Amino acid sequence: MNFWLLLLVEIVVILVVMLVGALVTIYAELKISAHMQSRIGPYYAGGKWGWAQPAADGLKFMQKEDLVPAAADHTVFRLAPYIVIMSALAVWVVIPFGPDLVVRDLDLGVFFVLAVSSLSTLGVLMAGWASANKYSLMGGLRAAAQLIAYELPLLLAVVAVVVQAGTMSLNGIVAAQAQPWFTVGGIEISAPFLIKGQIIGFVIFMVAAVAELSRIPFDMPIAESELTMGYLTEYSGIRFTMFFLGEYASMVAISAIAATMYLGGYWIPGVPESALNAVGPFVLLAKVAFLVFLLIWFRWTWPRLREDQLQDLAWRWLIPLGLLNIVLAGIFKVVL
Amino acid sequence: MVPAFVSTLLPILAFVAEEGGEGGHEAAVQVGNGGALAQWAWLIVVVPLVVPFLIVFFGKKLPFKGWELAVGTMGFIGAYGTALLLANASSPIATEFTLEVGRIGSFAIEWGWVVDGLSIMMYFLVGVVGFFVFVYAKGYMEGDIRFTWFFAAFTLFAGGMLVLVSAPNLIQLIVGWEMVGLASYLLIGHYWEDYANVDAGNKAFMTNKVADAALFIGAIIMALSVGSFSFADMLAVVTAQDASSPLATFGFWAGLMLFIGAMGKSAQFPFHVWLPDAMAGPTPVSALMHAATMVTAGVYLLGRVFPFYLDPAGLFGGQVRVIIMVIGGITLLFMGLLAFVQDDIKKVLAYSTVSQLGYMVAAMGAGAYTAGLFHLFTHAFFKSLLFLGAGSVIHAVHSNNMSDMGGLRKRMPYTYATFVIGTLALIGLFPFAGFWSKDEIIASLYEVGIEGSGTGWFVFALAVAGSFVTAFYMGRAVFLTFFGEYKGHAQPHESSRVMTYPLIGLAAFAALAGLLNMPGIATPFTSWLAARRFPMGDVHAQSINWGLVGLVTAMLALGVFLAYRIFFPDRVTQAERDRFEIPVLYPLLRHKYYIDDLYMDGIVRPTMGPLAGAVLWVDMWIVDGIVNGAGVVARGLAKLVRWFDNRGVDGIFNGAAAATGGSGSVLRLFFTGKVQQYAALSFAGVVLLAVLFIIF
Amino acid sequence: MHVSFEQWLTEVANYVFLALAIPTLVGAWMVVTSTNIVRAVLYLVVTLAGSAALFIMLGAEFVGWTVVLVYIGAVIILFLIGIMITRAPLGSHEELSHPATVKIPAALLSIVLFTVVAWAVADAFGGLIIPPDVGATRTGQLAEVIFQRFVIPFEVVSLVLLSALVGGIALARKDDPEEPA
Amino acid sequence: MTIAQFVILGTALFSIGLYGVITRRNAVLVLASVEVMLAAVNINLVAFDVYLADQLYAGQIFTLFIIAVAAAEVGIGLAIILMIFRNRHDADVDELDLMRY
Repeated sequence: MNFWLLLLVEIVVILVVMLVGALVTIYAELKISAHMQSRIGPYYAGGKWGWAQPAADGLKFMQKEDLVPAAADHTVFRLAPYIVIMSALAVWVVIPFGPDLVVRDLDLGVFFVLAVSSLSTLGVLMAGWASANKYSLMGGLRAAAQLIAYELPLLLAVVAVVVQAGTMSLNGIVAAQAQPWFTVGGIEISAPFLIKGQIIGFVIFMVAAVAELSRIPFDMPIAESELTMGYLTEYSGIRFTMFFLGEYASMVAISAIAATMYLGGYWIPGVPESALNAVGPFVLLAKVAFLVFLLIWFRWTWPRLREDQLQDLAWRWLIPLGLLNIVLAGIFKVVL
Repeated sequence: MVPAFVSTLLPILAFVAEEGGEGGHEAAVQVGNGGALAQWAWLIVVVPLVVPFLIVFFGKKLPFKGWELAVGTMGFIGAYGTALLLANASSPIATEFTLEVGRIGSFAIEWGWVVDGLSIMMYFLVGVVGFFVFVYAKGYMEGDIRFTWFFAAFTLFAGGMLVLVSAPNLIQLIVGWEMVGLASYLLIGHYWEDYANVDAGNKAFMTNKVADAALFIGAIIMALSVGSFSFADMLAVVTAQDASSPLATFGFWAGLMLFIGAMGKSAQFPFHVWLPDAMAGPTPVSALMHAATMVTAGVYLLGRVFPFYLDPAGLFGGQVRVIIMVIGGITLLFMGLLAFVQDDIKKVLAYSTVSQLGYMVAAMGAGAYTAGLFHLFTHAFFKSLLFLGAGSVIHAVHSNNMSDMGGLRKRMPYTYATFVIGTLALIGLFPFAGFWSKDEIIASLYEVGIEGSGTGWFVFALAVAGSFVTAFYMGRAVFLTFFGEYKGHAQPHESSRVMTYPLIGLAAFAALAGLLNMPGIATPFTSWLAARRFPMGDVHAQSINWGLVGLVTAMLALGVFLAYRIFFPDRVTQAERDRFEIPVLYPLLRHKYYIDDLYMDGIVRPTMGPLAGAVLWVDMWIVDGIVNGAGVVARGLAKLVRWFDNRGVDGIFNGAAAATGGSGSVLRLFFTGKVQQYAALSFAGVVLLAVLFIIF
Repeated sequence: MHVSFEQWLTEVANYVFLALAIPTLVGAWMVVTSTNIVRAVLYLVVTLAGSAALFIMLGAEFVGWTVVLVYIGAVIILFLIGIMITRAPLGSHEELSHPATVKIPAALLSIVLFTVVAWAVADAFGGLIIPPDVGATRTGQLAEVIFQRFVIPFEVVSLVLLSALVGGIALARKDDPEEPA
Repeated sequence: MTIAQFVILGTALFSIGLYGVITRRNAVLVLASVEVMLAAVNINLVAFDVYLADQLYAGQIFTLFIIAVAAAEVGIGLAIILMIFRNRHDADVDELDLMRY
C-alpha cells in the first residue's frame, strides 16, 4: 500500500478510535454517575437508556457561540485547545491493539507516551494565561504545578515496568508479560505485571493518572466551586468541546497505557499468538473499559483534595514510593 | 591408616569399630564440602552484622522496639546451625571458603568462613542458646530505657562471635575476638549510670587487652613462621611434621602466646579477675556471653589449632600443653573455691563458670579434644540456664544477694525446677549433661596419668576435688535461694512466660545433651567434631570407667551433703554457720586470694600514679614551656616588625594603594556590573581570536 | 564523500531538513526579538521542537524525545510559570529589549561570529555527507554506554540535579515571617 | 545530508541566541536565549556524533547531560529571578548592577 495512503488510513483510524472512545466514555460517565447518584436525566433522554444524552450535549456545545475575551491573547487562546487535543491524540500512535495492529511500534514507546502527554501541560498553561482572567491564570498555574508534580511518580512507576520488561517498546512490554513465568506440571503460567511484582507501581500509576487527568479527587485546576472552571472559564462552544473531548480521549489513552503496561494489553492467556491480531483489540478494549470504569468510580465517590494535600501526596508519598518500587523491581528482576 | 571400606561406612560406626585403649587414634573421616548449605553459611555471619544497624535506626519504631529483629536473627542462626548440624551428622562436612580482601606484603588478608564439625557446633550453640536467651531477655529487659540499644549491641555480639567462630585465619579471628570484646564492654556497662558498672566494663576490657597483646604477638610469630595467617596452612605444616619449618623453632613461643590470649578471653588464672566483675551487666548478657559463648572463645581457639598443641612428637606446641593443663587445673579448683563465700548469686555462678572453663582448658591441655569441647557444649546449656534462672530470681526479689532470698521454691516453681535441673547438670549427676562431659574430662586426665605423667595425676586430683567443690557451692546456692524463709522485702512471684519458657527449653537441653556422647555406647558428638580438614589423634575414654564414676559421684554426694548440713536453712543457726569461717581460709577466699588487690596495688596504681604525674609534668613543663616560649619569641618579633612596619612598609603600601586606586578609577569605567556587557565583550574576544586563528 | 550543491538539491531529505530548519531559525529569531514575553517563550517551543525533529531525523530518537519531555514538558513550563509569577503583562512591550544602541553592536557581533564560524565550517566540512546507512540509535545501546563508560559523569549529573533541586527550594521558599530576613 | 548544513544551522542558532543574550532586558528572556544557544550546541553534538558513527555515542550522551544540566540551570536561574523579583519587584537585568564597584 502506498505510504501516504497508509498514513491517511492510520490517521483516520486514530481519530475514529479516539472520538468514539471519548463519546462512549462520556456516555458511560453519565450513566454510571446517574446510577451512583440517582440522577434522572440520563435515564430517559432519547427514549431508551438515555443514549441521546451525550449527543445532545455535543450538539449543545457545538452550536454555542465561540467567544474570545477582548483582552485575551487571541492567537495563544485559539492555539491552546489544539495542543491539548494533539497530545491526547499522539499517544494513540504507539498503543498496540495486537502484535501487528499498531501504528508505529517505537523502540522507546513508553518514553514517547510520557513525552507527548507532557505537552498537554503547555496547552493548559497557555489557555490559563491567554484568557486574561485571574481564575484562569490561577487554574493554569495550579494545573501546571499539579501536572509536573504527578509526572514524576508516573515516570517512576513506568521506569519500574521498563526495568522489569527490559524494553520501552509497548509491544515488548506486552511480550514480556506473555512470557511464561513458571511452569506447573508442564503447563506454562504467565502473568501480567500487575501480578508479577508491579502492584505498587500500578497503584502509583493509577493515582498519578487521575491527577494527570485533573479528575476528581484531583480536580483543583478546574474546581468549579473555587475557580469557577479554572483555565476553562473563558472557553465556550467548539473550543470547550475540544478540551472536553481531549480530557476523555486522554482518559481512554492513559487507561490503554495502564492496561498495556500492567494488565497485559492485548494479550490474554490461552489465546495463540496467531489469533491475537483478531482477538487482541477486544481484549484490550475490555481491559480499558475496566480501568475507565475505575476512573469514573473514583470521581463519583471521593471528595476533592486540598491543594497542599495534593502536593504532599505527590512529593512525600508517591515519589519515595516510586523510588522504592524501582529498587524492588530491580531486586525482583535480579532474583528471578 | 584405616581401611578404605571403613571410611565409606557411617562415621559413627567407624568410631565404635575403633580399636585401642589409652592413646589416641587417627580420625580418618571421609569429609564432604557440604554443598550449597555450607556455601551460603556466610549468611549467618553477615545477617547479625547488618541487623544491629537496622535495630539502631528503625528499632524504636517497631512494635517490639527492635526485639523482633534481634530474636528473628537468632532464630535464623539457630535454624541454620541446626540444619548444618543435621547435614554434618548425616555426612560429615569440613570445608572453608575464603575471599581475599587485601594484602600486606606477601600476607593475604582474607575473609572467609569455615564449615566443619567444630564451627558447626559453635554456630548451633550460638544460635540455639542465643535464641533462648534473646526470648528471655524480652521479659528481663522490659521497660529498660535502652531496650532497643541493648538488643542492637547484643545482636552485634552474636555477629562478632560468628565472625570469630567462622574465621579461617588468625586475622579474622582477631577481628571477631575484638568485636566480642567491644560488645562485652558495651553490655557490661549497660547500666552506666552506676559508676561501678563502668569500672567493671573497663576492667574487663583492660584485662582482655593485656592478654590480647599476647595473642597478637602469637599471631605474628605464627604468621611469620608459616608464611600465612591461615589456620589451614599452619595445620598443614603441623600435619606434615615438618621439623625444618620455622614453626618448629618458634612453636613453643607462638603456642604460649596464643594460649595467653585464650586465657584472657576464657578467664583463666591469673586473668580471671574480669569475669566476676562482668556480672554487672544485665543477666541475659551474663548468660549468653559470660557463660555460654564468648568466654569459650579461648577454648574454641585451642580447639581450632588443636593439632598444633596435640603434637605428639613435641615439635611444635606440644611443650605448651602441660602449661595449659596445669593452668586449667589451678583455675578449676581454686576459682571454684571462691564461689564458697560469695553472697551475690551471679558471682557464685561466675566463679563456677571460671572453674568450668578451667575444666575445659585442662582437658585441652590433656589432649582430650572431644571431652573439652563436649563440656563446652553441655556447659553452654546448663550454665546459661542457671544464669537465666538466677536472673528470674533477681527479677523477682530485686536483689542479687542470696541473703535477700530464700524460700522461693513455692513461689517460683518453674524457676526452681529448672534451676535444680541446671544444678544437677553442673555438678554432674547421672544422667544429666554434666555427668557425661565432666566425667569424660576426668577420665581423660586419668588416662594421661596412667600414661605416666605426674602432672596428669596432679591435675586429675585437682579435677576430682573440683567436682566436690562444684557440688558444694551449687548446693549452697540452691539451699540459700530456694529453701527456708524468705528474707527479702519485695513480693516475689513467678516470672512471665516469656522468661519461663526459655528456661524450660534450656532445661531440656541441660538434661539430655549429655546423651550425645556416652563413651562406648553412642558417640555421635565425637563423630561430629571429627569432621575436620586435618584429622588428628585425641585422648578420650573408650568406655565408661565405673570406678571413676563411683569416685566422682561420691565426691559430689559429699559436697551436696556438706552444703545441706551447713546451709540448709532449718538445720543451722547463723552462729553455727559462722563457725565454718575458718580463720585463714575464709579471709583468703573473701579477698579472692588478694589477686585483685595485688593487681590494683601492684600494677594499676603504681602505673597510674606515675603515668598521671608524667603526663602532668609533660603538660606543665614541655607543652606549656613551648607555648610560653613561643609567646615570648612572638612578642619580641612583633616589636621588631612594628618598627619595620611603621618606617619601611607603610610607605610602600601607601604608595601602592594610591597607584591601585588611581588605576581602579580608570578601569572601573569598564566594570559596569552589567552581565550582558561582559558576555558581549567575551564573545567579541572569542571572535577576535577565531579571526586571528583563521588569518594566521 | 563530497556532494556538490546540485546533488544536494536532488535529495528529498534535505527538503525535510529545510522544512525543519527554517521554522527553527524563525522561532529562535522570534525568541530574541518578540515584544510579547509569553509569545517569546512559546516561540522557544518551536525552536526546541525543531531541534527535536532534527535529532529524530538524524536517528537520535532518544535525545529527540528527551528534548520534548525535558525541555518542552518541563523547562518551558518553568519559564511560563516564572513569567506568570513575576506578573508578566499581556500584550506587546518594547522595553523587553535594550534600545538600538545595544542592538546594533550586538547584531554586528552575532553576524561576525556567524560569518567566521560558518566560513570555517564550510571550509572544513563543506560537502562531506553524513553516512546514509546510519540507522536509528537503539536506546539499549545508549543505555549500555551511559551505565558503563559514562557512569561517573552520569552520577555527577544526578548530583548536580539534586543540588539544583535543593538550591531551588532554598532560594525560592519564603523566609519564616518570625525570623528577620 | 551533509554535516555542514547541521553545523551551519547550529552556528546560526548560536548567533541568534548570543544576540538575544546581549539585547534582552528581561532576565527570563535572557535565560530563554541561553536555551537557544544550548539547543545550537546540542544540534552540533548530535550531528557530529552521527557523522562520526561514534561507538560510544559520546555526542548523544553529552547532549543528554547538557539537557540535564540545562534543566538544573533553569530551575536555579528562575529561583534566583523569583528572589530578585520578590525583593525589587522587577525582573529587569538593567537594574541588576549590584555587583558594580
